[in-house]
Amino acid sequence: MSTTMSTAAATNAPQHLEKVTLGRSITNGLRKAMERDPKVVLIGEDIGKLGGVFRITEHLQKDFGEDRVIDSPLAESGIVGTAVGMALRGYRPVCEIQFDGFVYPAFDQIVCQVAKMHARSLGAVKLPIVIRIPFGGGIGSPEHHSESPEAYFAHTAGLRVVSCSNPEDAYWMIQQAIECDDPVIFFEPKRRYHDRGEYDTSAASAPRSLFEANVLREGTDVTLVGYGPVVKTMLESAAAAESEGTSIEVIDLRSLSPLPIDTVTASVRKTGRLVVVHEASNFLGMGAEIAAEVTEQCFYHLEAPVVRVGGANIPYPPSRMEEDFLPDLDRILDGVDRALAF
Amino acid sequence: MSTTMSTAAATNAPQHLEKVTLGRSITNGLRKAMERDPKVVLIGEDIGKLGGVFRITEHLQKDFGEDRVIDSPLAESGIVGTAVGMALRGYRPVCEIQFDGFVYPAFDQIVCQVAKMHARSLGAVKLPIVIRIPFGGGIGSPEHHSESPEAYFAHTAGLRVVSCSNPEDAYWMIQQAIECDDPVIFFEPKRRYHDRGEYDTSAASAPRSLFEANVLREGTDVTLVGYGPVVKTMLESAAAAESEGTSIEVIDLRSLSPLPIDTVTASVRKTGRLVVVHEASNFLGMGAEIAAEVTEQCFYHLEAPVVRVGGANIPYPPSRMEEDFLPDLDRILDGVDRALAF
Amino acid sequence: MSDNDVVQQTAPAGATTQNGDGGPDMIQLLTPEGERRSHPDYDKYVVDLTPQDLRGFYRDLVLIRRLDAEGYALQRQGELGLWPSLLGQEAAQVGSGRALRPHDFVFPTYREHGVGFVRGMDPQSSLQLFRGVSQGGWDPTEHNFHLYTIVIGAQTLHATGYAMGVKMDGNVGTGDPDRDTAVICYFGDGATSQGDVNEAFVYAASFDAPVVFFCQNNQWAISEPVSKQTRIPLYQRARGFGFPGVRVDGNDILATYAVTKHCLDEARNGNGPLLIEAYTYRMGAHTTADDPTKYRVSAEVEQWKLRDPILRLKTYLAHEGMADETFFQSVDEEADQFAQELRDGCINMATMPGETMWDHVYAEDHPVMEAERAAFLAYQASFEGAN
Amino acid sequence: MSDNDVVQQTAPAGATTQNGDGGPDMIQLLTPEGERRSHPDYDKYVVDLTPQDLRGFYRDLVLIRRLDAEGYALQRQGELGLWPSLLGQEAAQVGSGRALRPHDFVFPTYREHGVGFVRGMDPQSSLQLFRGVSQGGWDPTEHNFHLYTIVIGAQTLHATGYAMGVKMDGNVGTGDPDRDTAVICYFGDGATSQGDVNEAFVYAASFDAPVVFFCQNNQWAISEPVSKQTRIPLYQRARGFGFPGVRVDGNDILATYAVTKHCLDEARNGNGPLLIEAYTYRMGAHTTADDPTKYRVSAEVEQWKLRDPILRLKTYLAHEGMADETFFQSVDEEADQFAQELRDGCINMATMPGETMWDHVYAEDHPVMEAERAAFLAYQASFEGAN
Ligand SMILES: Cc1ncc(C[n+]2csc(CCOP(=O)(O)OP(=O)(O)O)c2C)c(N)n1
Ligand SMILES: Cc1ncc(C[n+]2csc(CCOP(=O)(O)OP(=O)(O)O)c2C)c(N)n1
Ligand SMILES: [Mg+2]
Ligand SMILES: [Mg+2]
Repeated sequence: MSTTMSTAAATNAPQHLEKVTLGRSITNGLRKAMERDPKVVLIGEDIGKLGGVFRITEHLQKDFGEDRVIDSPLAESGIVGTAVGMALRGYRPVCEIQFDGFVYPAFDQIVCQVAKMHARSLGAVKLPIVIRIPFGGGIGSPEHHSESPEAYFAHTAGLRVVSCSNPEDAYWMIQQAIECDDPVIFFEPKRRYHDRGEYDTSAASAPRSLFEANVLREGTDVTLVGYGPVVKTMLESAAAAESEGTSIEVIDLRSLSPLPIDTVTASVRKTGRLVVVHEASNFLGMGAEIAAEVTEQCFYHLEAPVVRVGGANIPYPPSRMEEDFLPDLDRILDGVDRALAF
Repeated sequence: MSTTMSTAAATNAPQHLEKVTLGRSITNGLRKAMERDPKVVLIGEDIGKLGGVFRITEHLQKDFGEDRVIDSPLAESGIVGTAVGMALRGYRPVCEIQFDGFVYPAFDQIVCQVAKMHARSLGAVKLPIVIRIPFGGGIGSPEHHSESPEAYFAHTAGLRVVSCSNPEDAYWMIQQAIECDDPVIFFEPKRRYHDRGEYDTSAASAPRSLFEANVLREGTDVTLVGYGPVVKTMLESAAAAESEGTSIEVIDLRSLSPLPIDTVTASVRKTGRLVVVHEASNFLGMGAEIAAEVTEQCFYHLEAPVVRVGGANIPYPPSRMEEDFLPDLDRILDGVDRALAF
Repeated sequence: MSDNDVVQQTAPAGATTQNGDGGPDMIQLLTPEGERRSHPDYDKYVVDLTPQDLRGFYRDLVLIRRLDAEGYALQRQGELGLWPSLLGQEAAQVGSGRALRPHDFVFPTYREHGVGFVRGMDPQSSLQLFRGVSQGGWDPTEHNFHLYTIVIGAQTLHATGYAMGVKMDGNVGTGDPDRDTAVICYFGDGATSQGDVNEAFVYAASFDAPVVFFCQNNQWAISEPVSKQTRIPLYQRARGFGFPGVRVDGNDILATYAVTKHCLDEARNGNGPLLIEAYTYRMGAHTTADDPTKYRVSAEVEQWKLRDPILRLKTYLAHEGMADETFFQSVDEEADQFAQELRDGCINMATMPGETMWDHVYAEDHPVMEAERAAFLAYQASFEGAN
Repeated sequence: MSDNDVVQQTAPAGATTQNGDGGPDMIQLLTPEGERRSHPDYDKYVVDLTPQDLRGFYRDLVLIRRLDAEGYALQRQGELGLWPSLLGQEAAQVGSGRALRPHDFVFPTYREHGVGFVRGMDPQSSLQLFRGVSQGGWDPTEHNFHLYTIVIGAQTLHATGYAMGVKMDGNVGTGDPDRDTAVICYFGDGATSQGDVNEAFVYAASFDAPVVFFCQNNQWAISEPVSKQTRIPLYQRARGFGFPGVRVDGNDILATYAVTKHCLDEARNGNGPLLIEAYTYRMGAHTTADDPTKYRVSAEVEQWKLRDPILRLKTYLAHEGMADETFFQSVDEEADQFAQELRDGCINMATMPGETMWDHVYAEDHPVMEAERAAFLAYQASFEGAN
């Protein structure tokens, strides 16, 4: 990792607290990264004048030019494949995939090239590529616009996979991902783009490493772990449970690969119970890996099997049914109840 | 499922035992299916005159013509995408992907089209497509020729995923896959193509459903579960363990999605210990799902956490290192020991 | 054909300019002013059209424009999640759609509401998709109109494979009009950049598939002008794959009808594939989620208004005495009626209960579907019990 | 250029026939008989070549043919897992490789051992890959020669992106020969069907990328003749994307050199992309795992023997008095020496220990790599303890 941006403890500079949306935080993080390093370039469909369909790259082409904010032809394999070439030429490309469901045409380039080039070259070649993917459901869209494909990438050795859940993390994590010398798949919780959060935008460094989990709320009865869009729902669930006398520890995983499992196991050793939440299908979703690792490492601490509150094992349903598909507060609390009742 | 081929109990016809390789068994199964149903067509690279790089389709083009054994242009998305169209026209296409590592260009068609068309049409459209993929390592090949991508497909709702491990299963399972009205990803253990097995080639029906697991060896101390190329190694491990006094139950999973978990849990309730074996990376590999489900369903029966003996979480290594990568007899027995020692 | 493209390259003919017209290569039978232009190759496809046929064309155009307006309004009123407008592309859709025979097969994108309409599809079908009631949910064999495809370009391979199947069935080049079958596949200008579309060209050419690729070049792929996708007119892409391509004025229903008819005949006769580039314009936003003011100037839109496909046919019909005010009014009235039915149908559309989510994932029994459905019902029942 | 491809289609010129020659479009400066043919556009690229240069070409050809023979032999002896032969394609590789400048950048497939050789690569690099010691393992920046790519066509997008980067760096069209940079990307006839390759054409054209696409049409993609991939000569594919394409006799080192030089210059000057189709033949099997007798007739191979690229240059050199028997013999001796070194290097190549598997998966620290490596070492140690 280049060291222009330290992840060490914050400096003593005066705080500048600002309330920013998650989406705008990513924009700001991209801008910072581009200002810091002229080799950072963005490429994707409609990211120029339009600023992307979610406006995450708004104004960046105007400010940095068409060579650094590149509207690509409509072809995702092309986006990622040319990004590989640019990285080989010394650039640090940040690809935007318009929606989760449109990353698959680029799957071959990601799995066979992006993930493997470093190993193929025995370390001679670095591919500092970030692939941004807005993901998840709950926005009332038709097919392919609400998917959670993170497990495909987390299963792929050679990639790093992260997801932010709040504005402050979004701001720092995108910068850290760009600074990382390995390829990073960066999942953005699209239904949280408009959520606001207050944080110190003048801080000189990120509060924690990109690959660390974050214990957002301490608790003693059950551990709740998740990432991305469901984190907010987990926090709401914990608050609701508290009023009923259940103390829930909430962990935002942030990194899916590598998996910061120690934070999870430390919590489970305390609570004895774990509920994993995500929107992706349960079957071979992140919850499967977390359940397997936690059970292996906390076999005698677990008082109940790990409960998985994930999406059903079906293609994402039509939007009028998505409420019944997504893990909401009730389904999370149902999972908590099941963990407690076991 | 069309009912031309029954899966009911075998008839009383005289047995015709034959010793056939696994590869030739698939050839024979394809031939049977093509004879039975004129709508069955094969498509893939080099499957015509050459008979495929593994000769699985040898002589079939000569016997059935170029319309039914279609040499495709060199493009995998094209193979699967045109197969979708043929299926819409009433054909039952069987696609050959030349090697595991070359399925990714077709990933988008498989995940977004093949897996979802039935749901998209609310059941009006059936896509009886089989995608044959020779998979796994151990053949001394360079990159992309030794991969185990099954978890990607098993995580994809709308697909069925199976793998054969022996000639008899190969013969029947390919026919059953072709008869299935759902898309089936059919994984062939390429390093076992030349293994021979004796079975009744005159039998009128398959010994069991395509989606059932098979208990290949009964045991009381530990359950070993796997699929495809490692099944033979598991049996060898069980035999070796027996001589040391350990009784291992060996289950060939055969179906990865749906997962015949009941066979596994029934065994674990008896043995109390489970070791899962596959070549794919452990992280989010089939072992993760099996561990999660078994732990959930057999929480009080498990005397040790589920042990996963899978591939390392790295891109498949250069072939001179593959021995150190693949789960061999020693690594399986090491896993068994760990399960027993817990 | 030069022996050496590298040193003797000619300037690209009729290169697409953002605001330019379709250039001299473009087939046109009806000028923007509604005047009939003769064309040696294509007149023969329209001479048989009766005034009644043409009035039917006009009716189609008006009704699908209304369909589109209602889709837009319904989205704005919260009844639909999204609406991709066909405004401006009516002639390209009706002209090509009307050129089809019943047993031809259509592969649309997400924008071919007009083609679906002329195929006899119930307009509620596409509304149900954008309302989020299903992801499509119709039977493609009912009107030989496939489900909408949202992943850009994916359907071009389906169309090619379907056409390969038609040929394997022996339904190409027999000379029997009830048997010979063509496939038409719609896609946009942006789609031409996708690998799948180019692979479809490769496969279709390799297998002489009876498919007509119908590219509606509406000048934009969301915010990107067609110049981002190609240096040369898109119909010329076919040259690189060894099959013919033609640019037609997509706002001219007669030309679109004639050219499509010709190409479908060619495909049916075994001379497929072929590529049609219908040169047209997306008058509205990409979808209701889009804001085109961010990336294009209104002058461009204004210019294209002068090429309106409906006005053009109306002028022609009126001028030639094939239709009068009474007729035009009757069509408008029919459109009002049609709109009302559309709205009512949409608003009253039933939403399927959550437990049906598991019903059609697999065609055959699947234990996970059953288990999850049962768990869902039990979970729901637990609330009822609690209340 | 006709205004209407659909009705005025001309017959494809020089359509590829399985056994046919390259047709009138093919650039040739040296006949199969070793006679010099003049060409108005391309002579200028070879006039400056000295007899010494040409003898150097000859030496390259002979050495890489030997490299290839040794690769084959080493595989047969179990020293390599696989060997993809370049036999027959020597002139295409040396001609194009020698046309490059040092700061140009090369993206090969898995068959460009000859290009690597003229770039100065240690031949052990590709041997290590096929021996299974690494998946490549060299630093592409050392000789501006990228790692081999096995997934068909994937490297065409890398080359395009790299070329876009060159342009972003401002290293195109400056007129400064030390600065202006071109990228060359190799791929086969079969690869032209892949989506990625066509997307690379789209991107390269859209961004005017300084890349030369160099397609070695060796007539076969494993068992499939080029006619399975295309109806028309492959160089014409470029026309569909709006950039120039040219077919060159790939068994003619002078023509290949000249055409590549021209195209690289064009790319460096900002007139990229361009496509070169080097018309050649894969004399051997696809790889050592292949058996071509299953799908092609030996008469075809015999015919191509008459077009041998080395013999052709040798005849020319001898006939023009630019080289004599002594020279030819010295090259053969050098080749013997070279072969011996190759063999020794290959056989003595160190295999890396298992625990290095985890070393280069990630550039930065990764806890799973460390944990798995430690577990592996402990597991290995447990055996040592047991013994
Ligand atoms: C593979 C894929 N990538 C991205 C998208 C998002 N998207 C939807 S429509 C569109 C533009 C399509 O442009 P064009 O092909 O010209 O068709 P038009 O919408 O203009 O009719 C894009 C980028 C998608 N649907 N599929
Ligand atoms: C995506 C992909 N599909 C299939 C293969 C298997 N394969 C290796 S080489 C080859 C044929 C390549 O033909 P061509 O492009 O003409 O190159 P050549 O080998 O003749 O040099 C195939 C099908 C592959 N490597 N990658
Ligand atoms: Mg468009
Ligand atoms: Mg070839």
